[in-house]
Amino acid sequence: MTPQPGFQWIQILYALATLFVVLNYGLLMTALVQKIAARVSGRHGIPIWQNYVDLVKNFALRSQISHGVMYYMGPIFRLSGGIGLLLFVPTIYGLPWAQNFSFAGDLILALYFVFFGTLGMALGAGESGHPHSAIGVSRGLSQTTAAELPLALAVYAIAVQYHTLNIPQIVAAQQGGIAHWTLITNPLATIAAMFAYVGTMMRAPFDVVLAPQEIPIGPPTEYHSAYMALMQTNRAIFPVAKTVVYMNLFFGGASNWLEFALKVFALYLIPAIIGVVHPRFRVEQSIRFFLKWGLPVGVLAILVV
Amino acid sequence: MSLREVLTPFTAWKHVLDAPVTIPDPIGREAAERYRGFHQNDMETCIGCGTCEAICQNGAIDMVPVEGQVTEKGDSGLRPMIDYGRCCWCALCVDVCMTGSLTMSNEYTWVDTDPDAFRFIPGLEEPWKDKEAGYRREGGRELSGTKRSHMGELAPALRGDNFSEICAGFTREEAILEADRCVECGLCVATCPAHMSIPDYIAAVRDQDYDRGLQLLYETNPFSEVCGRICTHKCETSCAALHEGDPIAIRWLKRHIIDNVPMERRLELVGGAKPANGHRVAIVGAGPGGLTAAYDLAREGCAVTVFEALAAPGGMMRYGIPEYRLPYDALDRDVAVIQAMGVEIRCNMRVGRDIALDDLKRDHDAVILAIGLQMGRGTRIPGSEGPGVEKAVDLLRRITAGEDVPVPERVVVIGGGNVAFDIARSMARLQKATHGTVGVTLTALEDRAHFLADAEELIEGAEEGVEIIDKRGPQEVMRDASGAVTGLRSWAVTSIFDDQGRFAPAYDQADERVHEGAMVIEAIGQMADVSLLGAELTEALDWNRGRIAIDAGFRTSEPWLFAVGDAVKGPDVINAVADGHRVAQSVMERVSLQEGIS
Amino acid sequence: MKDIDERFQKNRDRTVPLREELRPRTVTTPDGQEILIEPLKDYFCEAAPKVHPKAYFQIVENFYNWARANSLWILGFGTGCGAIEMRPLMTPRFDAYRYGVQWRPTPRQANLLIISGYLSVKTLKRAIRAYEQMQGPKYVIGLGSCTINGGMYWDSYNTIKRLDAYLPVDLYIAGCMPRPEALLAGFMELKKLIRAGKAEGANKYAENFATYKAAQKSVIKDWDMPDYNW
Amino acid sequence: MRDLHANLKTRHALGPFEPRRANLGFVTVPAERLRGLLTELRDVHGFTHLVLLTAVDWMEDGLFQLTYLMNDRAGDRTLGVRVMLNRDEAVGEDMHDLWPTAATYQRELKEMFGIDFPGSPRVDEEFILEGWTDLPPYRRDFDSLAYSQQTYAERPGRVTHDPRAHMKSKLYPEG
Amino acid sequence: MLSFQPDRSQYPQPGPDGRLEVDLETGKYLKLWQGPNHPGITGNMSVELTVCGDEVVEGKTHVGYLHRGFEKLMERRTFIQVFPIVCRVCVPEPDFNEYCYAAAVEELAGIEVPEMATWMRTLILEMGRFNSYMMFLGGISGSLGLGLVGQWMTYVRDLMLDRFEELTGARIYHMFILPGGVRGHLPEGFAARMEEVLQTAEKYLADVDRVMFSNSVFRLRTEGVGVIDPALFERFGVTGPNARAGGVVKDVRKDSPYLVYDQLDFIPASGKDSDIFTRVKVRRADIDNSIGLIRQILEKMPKSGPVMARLPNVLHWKIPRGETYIKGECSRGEYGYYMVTDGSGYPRRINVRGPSYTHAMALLEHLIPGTNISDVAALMVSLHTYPPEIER
Repeated sequence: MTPQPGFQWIQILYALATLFVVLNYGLLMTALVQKIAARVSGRHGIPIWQNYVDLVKNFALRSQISHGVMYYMGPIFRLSGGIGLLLFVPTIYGLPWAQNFSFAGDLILALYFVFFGTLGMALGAGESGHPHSAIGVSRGLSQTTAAELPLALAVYAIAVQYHTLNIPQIVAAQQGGIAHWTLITNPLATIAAMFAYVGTMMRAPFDVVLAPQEIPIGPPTEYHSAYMALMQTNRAIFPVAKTVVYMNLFFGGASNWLEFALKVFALYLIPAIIGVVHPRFRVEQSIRFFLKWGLPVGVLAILVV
Repeated sequence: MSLREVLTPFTAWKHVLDAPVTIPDPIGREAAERYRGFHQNDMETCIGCGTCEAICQNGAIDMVPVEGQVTEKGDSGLRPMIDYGRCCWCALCVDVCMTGSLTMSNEYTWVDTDPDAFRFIPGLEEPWKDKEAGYRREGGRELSGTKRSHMGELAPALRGDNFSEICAGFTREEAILEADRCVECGLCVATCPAHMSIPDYIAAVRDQDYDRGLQLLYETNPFSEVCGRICTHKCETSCAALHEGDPIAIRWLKRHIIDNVPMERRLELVGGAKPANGHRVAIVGAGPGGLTAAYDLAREGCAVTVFEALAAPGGMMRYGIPEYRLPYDALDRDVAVIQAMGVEIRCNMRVGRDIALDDLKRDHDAVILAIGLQMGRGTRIPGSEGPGVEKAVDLLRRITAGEDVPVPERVVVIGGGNVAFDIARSMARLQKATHGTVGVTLTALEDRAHFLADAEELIEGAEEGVEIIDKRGPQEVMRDASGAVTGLRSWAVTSIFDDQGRFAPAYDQADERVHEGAMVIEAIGQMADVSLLGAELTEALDWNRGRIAIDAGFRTSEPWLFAVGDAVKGPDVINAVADGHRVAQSVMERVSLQEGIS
Repeated sequence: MKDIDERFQKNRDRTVPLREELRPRTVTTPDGQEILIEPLKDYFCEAAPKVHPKAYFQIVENFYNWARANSLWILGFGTGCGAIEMRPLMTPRFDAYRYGVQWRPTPRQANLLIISGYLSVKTLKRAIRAYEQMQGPKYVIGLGSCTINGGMYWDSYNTIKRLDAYLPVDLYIAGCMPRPEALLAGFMELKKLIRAGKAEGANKYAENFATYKAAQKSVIKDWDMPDYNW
Repeated sequence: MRDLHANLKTRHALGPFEPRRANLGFVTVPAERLRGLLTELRDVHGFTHLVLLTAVDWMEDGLFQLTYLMNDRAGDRTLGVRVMLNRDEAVGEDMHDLWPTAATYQRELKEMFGIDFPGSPRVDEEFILEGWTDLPPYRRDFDSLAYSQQTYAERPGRVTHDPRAHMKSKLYPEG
Repeated sequence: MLSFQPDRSQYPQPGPDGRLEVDLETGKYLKLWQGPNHPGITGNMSVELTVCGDEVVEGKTHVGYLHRGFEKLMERRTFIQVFPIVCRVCVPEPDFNEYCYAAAVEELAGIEVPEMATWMRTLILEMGRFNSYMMFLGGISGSLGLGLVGQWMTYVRDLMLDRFEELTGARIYHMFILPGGVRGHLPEGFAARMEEVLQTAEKYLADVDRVMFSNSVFRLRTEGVGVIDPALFERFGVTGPNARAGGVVKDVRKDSPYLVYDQLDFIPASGKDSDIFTRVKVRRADIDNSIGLIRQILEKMPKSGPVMARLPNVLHWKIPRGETYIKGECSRGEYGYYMVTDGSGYPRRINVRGPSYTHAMALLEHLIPGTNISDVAALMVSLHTYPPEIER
C-alpha cells in the first residue's frame, strides 16, 4: 500500500495535465472506436482527428440561444460530472502526478459524480422545453437508475471484499498479476458491474435514451454551439473517467500510460462490440433486463463474498 | 433466448477485417456507358426545328439564336438552350430529335453558386462537348414516323399507253398517317416561295378539318389543285423529317385537302370578293402568275380582265404539263374558283395580234405582263435546223391542243429537266398507243444524281420504258441523204462547269455515241416571246439580260406596266403564284395611290 | 402541354383563419402588468436574427473557417426526392464521413441544410423553421433542378420555383436527382467556399430578413404549427 | 361478370355494363342505390376489397363521376362502380362504415374536388394541402400553371423563339 | 414479472366523429410530433402522437409535405409527357409507376407490346422490388437502432443501382418503361454482372439473417408488436406482404398474373403472426423470391427482338375515350393506376393507387394507439409506407 500523499498545490497542475491527456486520449479513442465500428459496415468512417475539428467548429459557431439558466448549466454540470469523476480517481497506479485527488475521494464520491452529470444534464435538458428532451430525460433517469443498481451491488461486494472504499487501496490490492484482479477474485461482482457499464455507455441495446429514430436525440436535442462543444468535451472525458473507475475496481488499474490506454480501450470496446450488432431495447425492456439479469448477479456477488 | 441466439449476431464482427468497400475517390466517377447526363448537341447537324422544345414537359428548352449559326432554308439558325433549373434528364428530347444531333454525355457533376448559370447551349463550349460515352437513342428516331405513308399509283403497265393521272392521292387513312408524322416545326414555310401555312394545314388534315385546311390553302395559293399535284415541293427539301427518314409528303397532303372539299363548298369557304372599287386591271397571259394576281386583285374589288392567246386558260400548267401529271379538269376547278371571283378571262386574244397593248394601257389602270416562256430554246448544233427536230414546248402544246403530232418509233430527247421528261414520257405514251412499243432515248449533260428533274420522274420514266442516258453532250443531229433525221451524235461529258463556275461543258471526244431516232426533241430551256411589246415600248423599258427588268414589287420601268411569272423570274408554278401575290400587291398600291391623286 | 387558361385568376381574397392561440391578445402577467402578445410575430416568424460579425483577427476566422469546412453537420431532413441519394452517402459505398460530413437529427446541431429537391409549400414552412433553428454560420445547398427554377414541377400549384427567394442558398447541384458523387463534389465546393469565407448565408438572411419574410409570407398562408414540429 | 351484371341490373337500376378486359368492367349506378349495391357486392358477391375511390371531373357535363373500384380477389374480378353527382352541389355518401379506409379517400375528395361526404370522420380537416385558399385543385376549372405563375416567383430571363416566326423575321420579313 | 401495462380505461375515448377528446392542459398528455424532420420517419411525412407517459394514446398521420399535384400535372401533359413524371410518384420503387402508366396507355390506345419488352419490364420491376426491400430492411433495422444492417443493405442496393444505371441510364428515376415498350436492350455481359451482385447480396443477406433474425433483442422488440388482425385486412385494404404476413396470401403476381409472371416459378412468402417480425420475415423471404426471379428472367428471356412497338407520332397522340385500371404487385402491395381518357391528347384523369395510401393512413392510425413511443417508428416502417404515393 503506497503512502497517501497529502494535498499540494502542484497537484492542481498535475490534475490539469492528466485532464489534458485524458481529453486527447478520449477524443482520439472515441474516434478510433467509431472507425472500427464503421469497418464492420465496410467503410472507413470519420478521420481520426474529426472530434477535434467538430469541437473547434462548435466553439466557432457564432450564434446560440438559451432557454434559461438551468439550460445553460446543463452542459456545465455534465462536464463537471465528468471532470469530477476523473479527478477523484487515480488515473495511473503508482505514478505520483497522475493520482489526481484520489486521496480525498472514495468510491462513493465517484459514484456520486457518475450521477451528478446525468442529473445536471437532466435538469438542463428539461429546461430546454423540448418534448423529446423531456422524454429522453425521463428515459435516461429510469434506465440509468436501473443500470446502476448492479453496479451499486458490485461496489458493495468489493467494498466487503477489500474492506475499503478507497480506490487507491482497492487498486493496490489488485497489483501483482492478473490473478489478483477483481475480475478473477470476484468474477460475479465484475459481471454485475459490467452490466452497469454496458448499460450506461449509451450504446445499443441500451441507447434508447438518445434513440435518434424515436426522440432525436434525447436530452441534448436542443443543445448546440458552445453548449454542444462542452458536451463533446465531456463525451471525451466522461467515458474514459468512468472506464478508469471500472478499470481500477475490477481490472487491476493501470501502472503506466500504455497499460492505461490499452485497458481503457479494451473496456471501451466492449459496449461498442455489443452495440454494433444489436438493436435497442425499449426503456422498460432494458430496465427489465437489468432487474432480471444484472440484479441477481449483483446479489449473488455479495452473497459469495 | 438461447445462448446461440445471443452469440450469432456477433458473427458480423468478422467484417471488421474486410477491406472497406468504399470507392476510394468517388468524385467524378465515370458513370455508366448509357448514363443520361448533361446534354450535347452537334451544332452542324442540328437544324433548330424545336421539336425538343415541343416535347419537353418541363419547359426546360428555349430555342435561341446562336452566333455562327445562319438562318437558311432548312435550318432556323436557332439552337436549343437548356435550363437545368427545369430539366429532368428524361431524354425525350434526345429520342425525339429529328436529326439525332441532340445526345447526352455521361457527365453529371455541375456545382455552382449562381443559380442562373445552369442555362446553357449544348454544343458551344461545355467541357463534355465531345465526350463519347453517354445516352444515345437505341435504333433510329421512333417517336415520330420515319416512313412515308403509302399512296396508290397506276402501275406502269396500266399507264404506259394513256394520259390518265398516275397518282391516286391519299385516302383518308393514309393522309392521317402521313399528317401524323409532321412535327409542326415550320421549317418548310420559309422554303415555300408562297410561304404557305404548311404545318397548319397538315394539322387540319390530322384533325380531319378539311374546311379549315382549304381556307388555309386559299390564304396563300389559289392553285391548290395544281400545286397539290405538280408543285416542285421545295418545302419537302427542308422538312425536318427528311433527316432520319422520308420527308412529309406535303404536296400530296395539300392535294388531299383539296380533293376532299367539293367545288361548291370551296366557293363558300373562300367567300366572295370585296365590293367593286372601280379600278380596272388587265393581265396578259392566263398562267399561274397572271391568274394569281387576277385572283388577288379581283378579291380586292378590281375589275380584272385576263387576255390569253391560246384557247384555254392555264398557260404552261395546261400546255406544258402533260395530262397524266395534271388532269385538265383539276386545273379547270382552280380556274373556276378564280373566275368566280369575277375575273374575266378572254381566250384566243393574243395581245399584239387581236388587241394592242396600247389599248390595254388606255382602258386600264394597270397592265400586268404574265406571258411566260413560250418559245423553246434550240441547241444550235449542226443539223438542228429543219424538219424532224422539234422544240419540247411546242410539241407539248400541240399534244394538249389535240393536234396531230408525228410519232416515230424512235425519238431522242435532249435535256434532263422536267420538261424533257414530260415530253419524253408523253412521246412514250403516244408511241405505246400507236406502235405498241416505246422507243424514247433521253440524253442529258448531268449525271443521274444531279438531274434537274424530280427524282420520281427518273423512276417513273424508266418504268415507262424511257431510256435515260446521262452525261451526254449533243454534237450533231444526224440526217440521211433525204434530210430525214436518223439520230443524235453525242460525246461523253467530263465536266459541265469551268473553274469559275461558268457553264462550259467539256467532253471526252473519244467516247462518241449515236442515239438512233427519227425525231430529236430539244428540251433545254425556253424563252419569252416579247414581240407583243412593240418596238417603242421595247425601247423604253429597262432590260436585264434579255428579260424585262423589274424591281422587288414587279414594277417595270413603266409605271403602268408590271411583269410577273416565268418571263421575268421563274422557275416554277409555286414561284409564279408567290410572285402573283406580290405583283397584285404592287398593283393595289399603285391604284390606290392613283385614287388618292384623283 | 396544355396552354395556360388566361381567364384563370387566382383567388386572392380568401385568408386562412388563425388558430386561436396564434391570434394577438393581451395577457395579464402574474405581477399585474398587461402585455400584448402576437405569437406569430413574437416567436414564429418575425423575430429577426442578428447579423454576426466575423472574428476580429483574420487568422482566427480562417482557422474557424477551416474547422467549419471540415465539420459539416447536415440536418437529416429529406425534403424531397433527392433525399434518397443521401443515404448512400452515409453508407459504405460513398462514406461521406471520411470527408468530415455527418448527419444530425436536430436542426440545432446542424450547420448545413440540404433542400433535396422540390419544396411544397407545406414543407417550405418546415424548412424555413428548421433553417431558423440552426445556428450560424449555416449553409444551404439546393439539390437539383427543382431548387433552381422549379424543375419538373414548374407548373405545379403546390411547389415553389426558386429556393433563393425564400432562403439564402450557398450552392446548387444540378441533376434530377444529383448522384451521390455530384453531392460529394458539392460538399467539396462548399468547403472551398467556407474556407474562403464566402459562405455567409446566415448573415445574408439576417440582413435581408424583411425581404425573405415577405417572400415567404406571399406563399405561406397558414403559419400555424406546433412548437416542435419542424 | 356479365352474369353478375344481369343478376344485379334490375334490383339496383344499373346502367349498361361496359367491359374493359375479361376481368375488369365498369357500371353506372344511381346515387341513391349506391350503398345497397356496394353492400351486396361486398357481402354476397365477394367484392370485399375497395381498391380505390376517386372522382373524375366532367366539367363540360356539369358532373362529377365517383368511381368505386371493387375487387373480388378469389374470382380475380374488378368492378368499377360509377356514380354521377351534380357538380355544383356535389355531395357523396359516406361509406367509411363499410371500409374505414374510405374515410381517407373521402377526405381527399373533399379537399381536392370539393365533394362533401357528410358524416365521414375528419372530412373537413386539411389532408394534403395547408392554408389552401383557392378552388379545390383537382377541379378542371383550376389552372395549375396559371396559379403557379400568379403565386410563385420564377427565375426571369428566359426567352424562346418559334423557328417559323424566327425564320420569317430573318428570311422574308416583308411577307 | 413487473407489469408495464397502464390502465387503459383512463385513456380518452374517441367520439362519434372519430375525434379524440384530449385535454392537453391537464399535463397528463403530451403532443409529440414524429416528422417531417425526423430520422424515424420514412420520407417526408409526420405522425402526430398524443402520448401519456411512454404510451401513445392517439396517432394521426399528416401527409402532404411531398404533394406536387401529380394527378393535376398529368392532366396538363400529353401522353408521352406524362411518362417522365410518373416515376416521381414513388422514389424508392419508381419503375412500378412507369409500368402501370405504360400498361394503361397501351390498353386504352390498343398497342401491342413486343414480347422482349415484357420480359425486360419484368426484370426491371423485380430489380426495383429488390431495391425497395433493401431500403426496407435498412429502414426497419435503423428504426430499431441496428444501423449496421442499413449500412450493408444500402451498399447492396447501390450495387443493384449500378446495374440499373448500366441498363437504363439512370440510378433512381430510370424512365425506361415507355408506353409501347422499353428504351433499350440488355447491355453486353449484363447477366454475368447481375449474377455477381446477386451473389454479393446473398452473402450479405446471410449475415443479416444472423444479425437480425436470430438476434434476441430484435425478436424482443418485434415479436407480438403491431399485430394487425387478419379480420381487418379487407376493411382496411391491406394488401401485399402486410397481408401475407397475416396468412392471407395475396399477391397480384399470382392472383392476376401480368407481364410474364405466369411463366415464372415462385411462391409468394407468407406468415401467420401478422406482427412486425413476421412482416419483416415475409419481406426477407420475398427478397429471395426476387433474386430467384431475376435469375429466371435472365435465363428465360429471349435473346433478341424488338423492344418498342410502333407508336403514332407522340407529339400529337390522341387516345380514344375509355377508362381502365392497371394493377400489379409492388414491394408494398397492390399498386394501380386508374386512368380515364376522353379522346383528347391529354389524360382526363389518372389516379394513382399506392398501397401506402391505406396502410399509412387509416391502418396506421388504427394501430398506433396503445403502442410504445419507441415502437411507432418500427411499426410504421414495418408497414412499408412511402409518403409520396399517399399524397402524390
